[in-house]
Amino acid sequence: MFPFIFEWVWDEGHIMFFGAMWYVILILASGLGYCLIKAVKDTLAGGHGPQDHH
Amino acid sequence: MKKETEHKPGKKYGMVIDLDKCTGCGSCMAACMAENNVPCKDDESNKLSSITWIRVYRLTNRKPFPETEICYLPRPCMHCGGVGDQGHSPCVSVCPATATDYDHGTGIVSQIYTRCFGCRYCMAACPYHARYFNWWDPVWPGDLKKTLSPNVSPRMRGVVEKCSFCFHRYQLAMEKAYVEGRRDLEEGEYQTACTQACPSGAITFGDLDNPDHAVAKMKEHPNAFRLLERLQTNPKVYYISSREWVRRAGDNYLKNEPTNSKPRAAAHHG
Amino acid sequence: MKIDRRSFLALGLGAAAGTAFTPLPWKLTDDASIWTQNWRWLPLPEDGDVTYETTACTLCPGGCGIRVRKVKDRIVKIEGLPEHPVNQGGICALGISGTQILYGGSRVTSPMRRSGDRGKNEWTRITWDEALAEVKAQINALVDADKADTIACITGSDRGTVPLLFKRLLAVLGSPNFMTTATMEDSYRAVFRKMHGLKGPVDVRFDFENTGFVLSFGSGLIEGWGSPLRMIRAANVWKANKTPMIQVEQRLSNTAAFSGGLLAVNPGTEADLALGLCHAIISGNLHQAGSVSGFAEFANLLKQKYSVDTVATKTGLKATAIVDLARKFANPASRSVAVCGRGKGTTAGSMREFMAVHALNILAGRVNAPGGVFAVPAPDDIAWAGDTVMTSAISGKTRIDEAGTGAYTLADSLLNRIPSGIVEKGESSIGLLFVSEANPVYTLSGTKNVRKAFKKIPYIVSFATCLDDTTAYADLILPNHSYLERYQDVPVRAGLSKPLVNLTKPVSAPVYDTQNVGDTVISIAKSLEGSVAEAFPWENYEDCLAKTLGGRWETLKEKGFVEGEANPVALGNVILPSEMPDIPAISGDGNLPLILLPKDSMRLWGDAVADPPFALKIVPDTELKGTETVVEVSPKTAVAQGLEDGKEAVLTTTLKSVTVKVAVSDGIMDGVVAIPRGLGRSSAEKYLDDKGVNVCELMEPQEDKVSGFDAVIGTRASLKRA
Amino acid sequence: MSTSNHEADSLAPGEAPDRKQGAPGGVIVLFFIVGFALSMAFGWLVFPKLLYSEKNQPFDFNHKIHMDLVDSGCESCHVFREDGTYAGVPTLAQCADCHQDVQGESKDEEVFVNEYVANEKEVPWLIYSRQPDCVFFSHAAHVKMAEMECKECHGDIGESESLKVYRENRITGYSQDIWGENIAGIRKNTWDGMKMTDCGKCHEERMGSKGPCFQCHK
Amino acid sequence: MDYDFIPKGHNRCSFGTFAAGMVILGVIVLWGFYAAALCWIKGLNQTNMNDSYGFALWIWADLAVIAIGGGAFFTGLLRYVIGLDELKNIINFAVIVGFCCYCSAMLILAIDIGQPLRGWFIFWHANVHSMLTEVAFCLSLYLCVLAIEYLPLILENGKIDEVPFFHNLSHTMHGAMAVFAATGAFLSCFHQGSLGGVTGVLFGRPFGYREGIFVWPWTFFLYTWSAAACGPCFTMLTCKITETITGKRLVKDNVYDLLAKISGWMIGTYIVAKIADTVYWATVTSPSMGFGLMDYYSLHPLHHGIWILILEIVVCGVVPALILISQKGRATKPLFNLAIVLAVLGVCLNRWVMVMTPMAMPVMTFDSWVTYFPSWQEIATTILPFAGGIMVVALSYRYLPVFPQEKELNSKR
Repeated sequence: MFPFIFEWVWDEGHIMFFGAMWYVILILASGLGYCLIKAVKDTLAGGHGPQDHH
Repeated sequence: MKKETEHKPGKKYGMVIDLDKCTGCGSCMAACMAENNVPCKDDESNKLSSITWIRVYRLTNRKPFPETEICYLPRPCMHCGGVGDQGHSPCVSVCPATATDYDHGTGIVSQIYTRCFGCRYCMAACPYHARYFNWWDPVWPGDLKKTLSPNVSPRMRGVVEKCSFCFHRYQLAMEKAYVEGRRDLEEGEYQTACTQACPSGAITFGDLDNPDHAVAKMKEHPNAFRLLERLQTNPKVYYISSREWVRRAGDNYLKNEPTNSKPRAAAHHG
Repeated sequence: MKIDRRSFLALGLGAAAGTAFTPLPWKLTDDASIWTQNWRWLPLPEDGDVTYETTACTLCPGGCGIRVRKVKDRIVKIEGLPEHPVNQGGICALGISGTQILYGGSRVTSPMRRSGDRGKNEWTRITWDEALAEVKAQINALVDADKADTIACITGSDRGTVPLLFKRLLAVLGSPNFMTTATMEDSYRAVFRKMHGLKGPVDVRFDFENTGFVLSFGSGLIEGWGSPLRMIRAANVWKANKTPMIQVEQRLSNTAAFSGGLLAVNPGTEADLALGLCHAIISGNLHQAGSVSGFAEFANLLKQKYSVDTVATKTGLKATAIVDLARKFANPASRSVAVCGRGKGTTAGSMREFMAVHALNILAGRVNAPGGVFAVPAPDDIAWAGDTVMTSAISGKTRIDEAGTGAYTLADSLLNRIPSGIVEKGESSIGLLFVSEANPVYTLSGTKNVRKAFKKIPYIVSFATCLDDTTAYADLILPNHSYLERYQDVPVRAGLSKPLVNLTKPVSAPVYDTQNVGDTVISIAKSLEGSVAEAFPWENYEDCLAKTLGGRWETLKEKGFVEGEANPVALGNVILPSEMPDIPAISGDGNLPLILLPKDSMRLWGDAVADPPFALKIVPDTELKGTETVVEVSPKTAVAQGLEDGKEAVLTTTLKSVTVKVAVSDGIMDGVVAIPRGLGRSSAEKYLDDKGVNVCELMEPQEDKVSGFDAVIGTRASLKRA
Repeated sequence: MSTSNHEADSLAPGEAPDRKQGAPGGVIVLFFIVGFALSMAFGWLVFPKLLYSEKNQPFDFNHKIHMDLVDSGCESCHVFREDGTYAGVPTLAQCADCHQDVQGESKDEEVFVNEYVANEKEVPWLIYSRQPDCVFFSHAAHVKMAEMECKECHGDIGESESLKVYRENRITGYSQDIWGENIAGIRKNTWDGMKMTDCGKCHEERMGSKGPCFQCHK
Repeated sequence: MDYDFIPKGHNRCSFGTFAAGMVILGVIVLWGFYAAALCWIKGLNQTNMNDSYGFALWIWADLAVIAIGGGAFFTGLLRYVIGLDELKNIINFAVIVGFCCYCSAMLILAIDIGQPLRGWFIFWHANVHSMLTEVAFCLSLYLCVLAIEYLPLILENGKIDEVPFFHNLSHTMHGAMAVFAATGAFLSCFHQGSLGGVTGVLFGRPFGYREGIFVWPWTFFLYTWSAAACGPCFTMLTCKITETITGKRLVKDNVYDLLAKISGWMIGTYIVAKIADTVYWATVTSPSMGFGLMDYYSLHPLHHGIWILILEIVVCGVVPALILISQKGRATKPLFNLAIVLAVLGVCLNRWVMVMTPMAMPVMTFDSWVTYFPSWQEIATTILPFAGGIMVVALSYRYLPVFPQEKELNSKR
């Protein structure tokens, strides 16, 4: 899972597999981070109201 | 796509079992259990959860009495090398936690109990039923604990185990060799417990690639065959039988197919 | 400063973030995983110096040499001894399991006195001094009442110093009642006495290594007949040499399967087949000339009653096949031998069969011929001062089993006659019984009667190593060391071609508070003082061994075995029978539709020693499933009796009805039910305790009119769906 | 904290706009920092102390003195058995060759002779480098074949004048030396740890691969 | 009692009735957890699994719930990536059902391994060549995605929504949902496929082995395709059941129709591929290993024979495909219902056969078939997630605005 783990080898298999995995984690984490930060910002800006969407 | 780490030309330990000599006595099974700290449950008559690294099967020619014939077939782990002995054995590639691997130096498939977390995928992969799951905690009541050998670690409940070709014996033989300043073993120095115990001498063990070893010659016998060769598992256990029906029972054939004593993928290894 | 829950939340968050930057979570995760890999209830085998020591196995009569692997002082494994003539490095599953007898749960761990009812196995631990005092008191009481001749002893063998010490103790007390369990070798001895007029101790030996044609009448040659390891090696020599092996049997036993030459005859007609072959040989004029008396009468008998055609009908074989077989067998170039003794040969069997098979060997000239069967003098190398005096002192006295007298001159001991005798009389003819290395309650047929009889014996002293069916009836146990903890000379009979004496050695320190039975006997004798004590002049058993074995003692200690040479006994005039005894080999109620035959499995031991866990584990589920014995029937029989593979059924004989499971197999004759021997033990290791049924419970004993042994080889039975 | 008590805690987030008068941001940051610092201190300083229990050897042993007396270094006492296996810590019999009677060198020697030699009792040494039961380690392969020095894995124990405290991991039951003294797992010397990764690293450097599993596992 | 939490303007049953239902389900869940605890504490000897049925009821349940939970990813894909806007009316529900299914799968996996405390080795010491490793990674990541997709819906609960931060978070997450959904679809494609690969790569097991394209065996694609095809059917089925239980209409017919049409075509194309696969397997792959088609079915201990294959392909494959593809079939309520039930059954049956048979089927000629029946512990732990799932769905339905069309559809009445 990490390069410092015993089984890790720098071969295509590991690079492809974990590359994809870390990429996905990155997307999810940054997406979630973006949402959180934006929500904090909006909240501090005072934006609120159930009526502003749906 | 598995990257082959560069490996030195290693040994290829294997077995040749002469089924004409096997009496079905079961010594190999008992010797294996005693050597490898295999536990016994109160009831071992349910063979679907009874751990016997080497198991003697009873084959019949399915003819009515008295034409019936019986052949006993001991089945250890086949230590499959996969096509071209690349180490692509059915079980090794599927283990999600790298708890089993193929040693290119000896051709032996390992099983690391402390790494295994018991998903049983390797058992699903092995067509020989050579892998066993520890459904129960192993128990050695009272003084029976004294029979435990320190060379093999007892397995905990919830992991898979299987025949290791008594790898610890290889290790011990190598230690002796090292102390004597050798890096190589003589043929007899490393033998499995079942080979040693067999009253008939039906089991021969050695380096299949070493022309000086008996197994190297025996595996070329015209009556030699392996189990399920058509699956291209490339097992390291050979059998010899003078009976055609036994050789045919070693693999699956369509109704009118002839019995092949040589594998389809023979070209891949040699 | 205002503090609210948000501040605490911040504190918590800070702590969480901080923790992530310490080794704590990561180290704990790692350590937790290591904990799962070594959880505390998993035993850790202790390491230490590894040593190998050689000794001998005594778990069966086979006489294999073994070497034990020790780690420090623990015996972790038993392996075959490569340099031993019998097994040459091989070893059987029982032998391997010996460690589980040494350390097993059925060991008697100290002297014990019975505290519950007989058969209940409830015990109180006592000291050796108390135990020996009790034996002394029992003996003295009988001596004082002038009933010393009712002291009896049952041992597994009559060879070697230990059985002879017992025999000597009894003799010096004035009792001739030294008994052993009968095996096929006793029947062979009876045959030599009957058909060669031999007297005294004589042994049978088989020159299997040089045989060119093997005809076996139901002998489980590789199942464990005689010396199993030797037989397996011999059978492999036959296979390599393409030596024909014909197995006369009703099912594909391992021997039959291995031989590839099964000759299926109707059950109980083996003797008829042998006589039919004799007839074919005589009528084909193929017999070997020799000094034979009664030849004409025998030939006439055959012609009248056992002509090839009659036999063909009776056995279910083709006449031509019989003639053909006879021709091959009698061909001098064949170097053939015919053998009998059912299964593992642990039972005596019917004299009719032994005589018929022996007659066949005689006619083919295979007695005392290379590759054939030999009569040799039993070794008399254990000679103690005063032996002859003692023998003559008891010679006038009648044995309880009447062996050697009247109608029973062919047998040395007839243990099988004891239970019926006691039950019929209603009182015990035995006043005090010693049992050592034998398990008569388990091995004698008609278990119910045996139990009844043993209950009547006033006092039983057992010298057992492990609890078993017989110790359950004992009043006192003076536990013997296991064979891995003691010295003992073990002369091997088992039909070996050469006489052999093994020595077991104390390769392990005593694990429990036990004592070598040799020492126990000597100390009992010494405690009795007077002439009895004088007859046992040795300091202890080891001293006795050293003095008795003389020059061989050092060799035995060093090498573990001594092989000798034995010259065949001159057979003199051969007496062929003019009439064959008419004892049905199959007992029981003729109205029952099936014939129940015990089968001796390669992985189940039916004798005094019970399957240890390893051996039991490899017993196939076609012999034992759960706690039930599995019986084998043919598909046709299953259909006829409405049985289904794997399902329960009720097996009934005249003696008992038991629930068993059914295994339908292609490898068995129609109308026959095969039942594995060796199950149904009580008070053994918990692994085997109360699993399955003891064959002897179902088999009605049948006294052989010629020898007096139990002749039963099968019994009628019914098998119905449960 | 000023809200009414009967409002369920789970509804706390509901306390929105009108209660802006909570703790100011600075306090919150301060609390965060305090929490962070406390847990760092706990994790780095207290936790290692809690994780390991301290055990003393039965008595002290001076390797240095013995090294000066013997001819062939460590192997004089830590011997290989005839079959090539490694015997590890010397048995009582080996020590008793010299220490049959008290030689009066030290208190510890007195303890040894009186309690162990006299009673023929093996010394229950706590072994710093004891590997788990599932591990096979061939001393022969390393010392005899690869001619490695004992020090490479065991450190300077041969030079030590007294035995250090044996620290046992409370969870795994193993000596601290397997993981290494440094709780973070940072290794400065080759002997600073005996975990699988340490073996693997050295094997990879010198053998070209970490080797098959069975090389070390049994 | 819980009026404040119920979405504004929706009618819900009384709290008493609801609580009674929850208690009943809760008891079942507790029973399941008791069984699970037994397995964790005493080990897998609590099951009736054995060395021939090492993959048994649990693994089947695992694969089946993942397959029928495939509605979440596929509907998400259609809604957010392809942009079929109508589906927004069912996507919430699809996500909840999917979330339940994947939680169940993880729970079952956690019970099913022999050493649960070491379960994380599959991530830490991953063997990247193992299909199971891929399953584990994709499965857990996809469960995260589902949680992320589920979260804004929870935040929409009237009470929670009052908090500005949560309101805003929910809002922004809605905005970013396409990214999450796309990632989820990618993950799901892979792990549905790798579940298929689990049996497909077993070259020692002729019943399961399928030869490959690139590194993947065919089952990889078949599984993804079948999950995408039949998953929405399960979403629709559960939706219909919810409608029946609540006695309300929750989703408009045109939404059903659209999803059913897509499903129908997916099933149709899948079944063509499945038939092609079966034919190639029966005539080329298997014979090369010495097996004729009937060798697999003739000696099966459950005596279902070849019928199970016909049931799976024709009855539960071709039939629902035809119904759902045809306009008329979709319009006829009973036929429509039958079709979605059959489709769900079909994919479950496929997983059943592919899980149980490859390992249990004797490959050595002298080996034999054995039978297996699950223990109560296995059954209880398998029922547990279903009961738990119903609880989650019921809770969500009661307190969250799951169905955007609910108000509209029910005010008409």
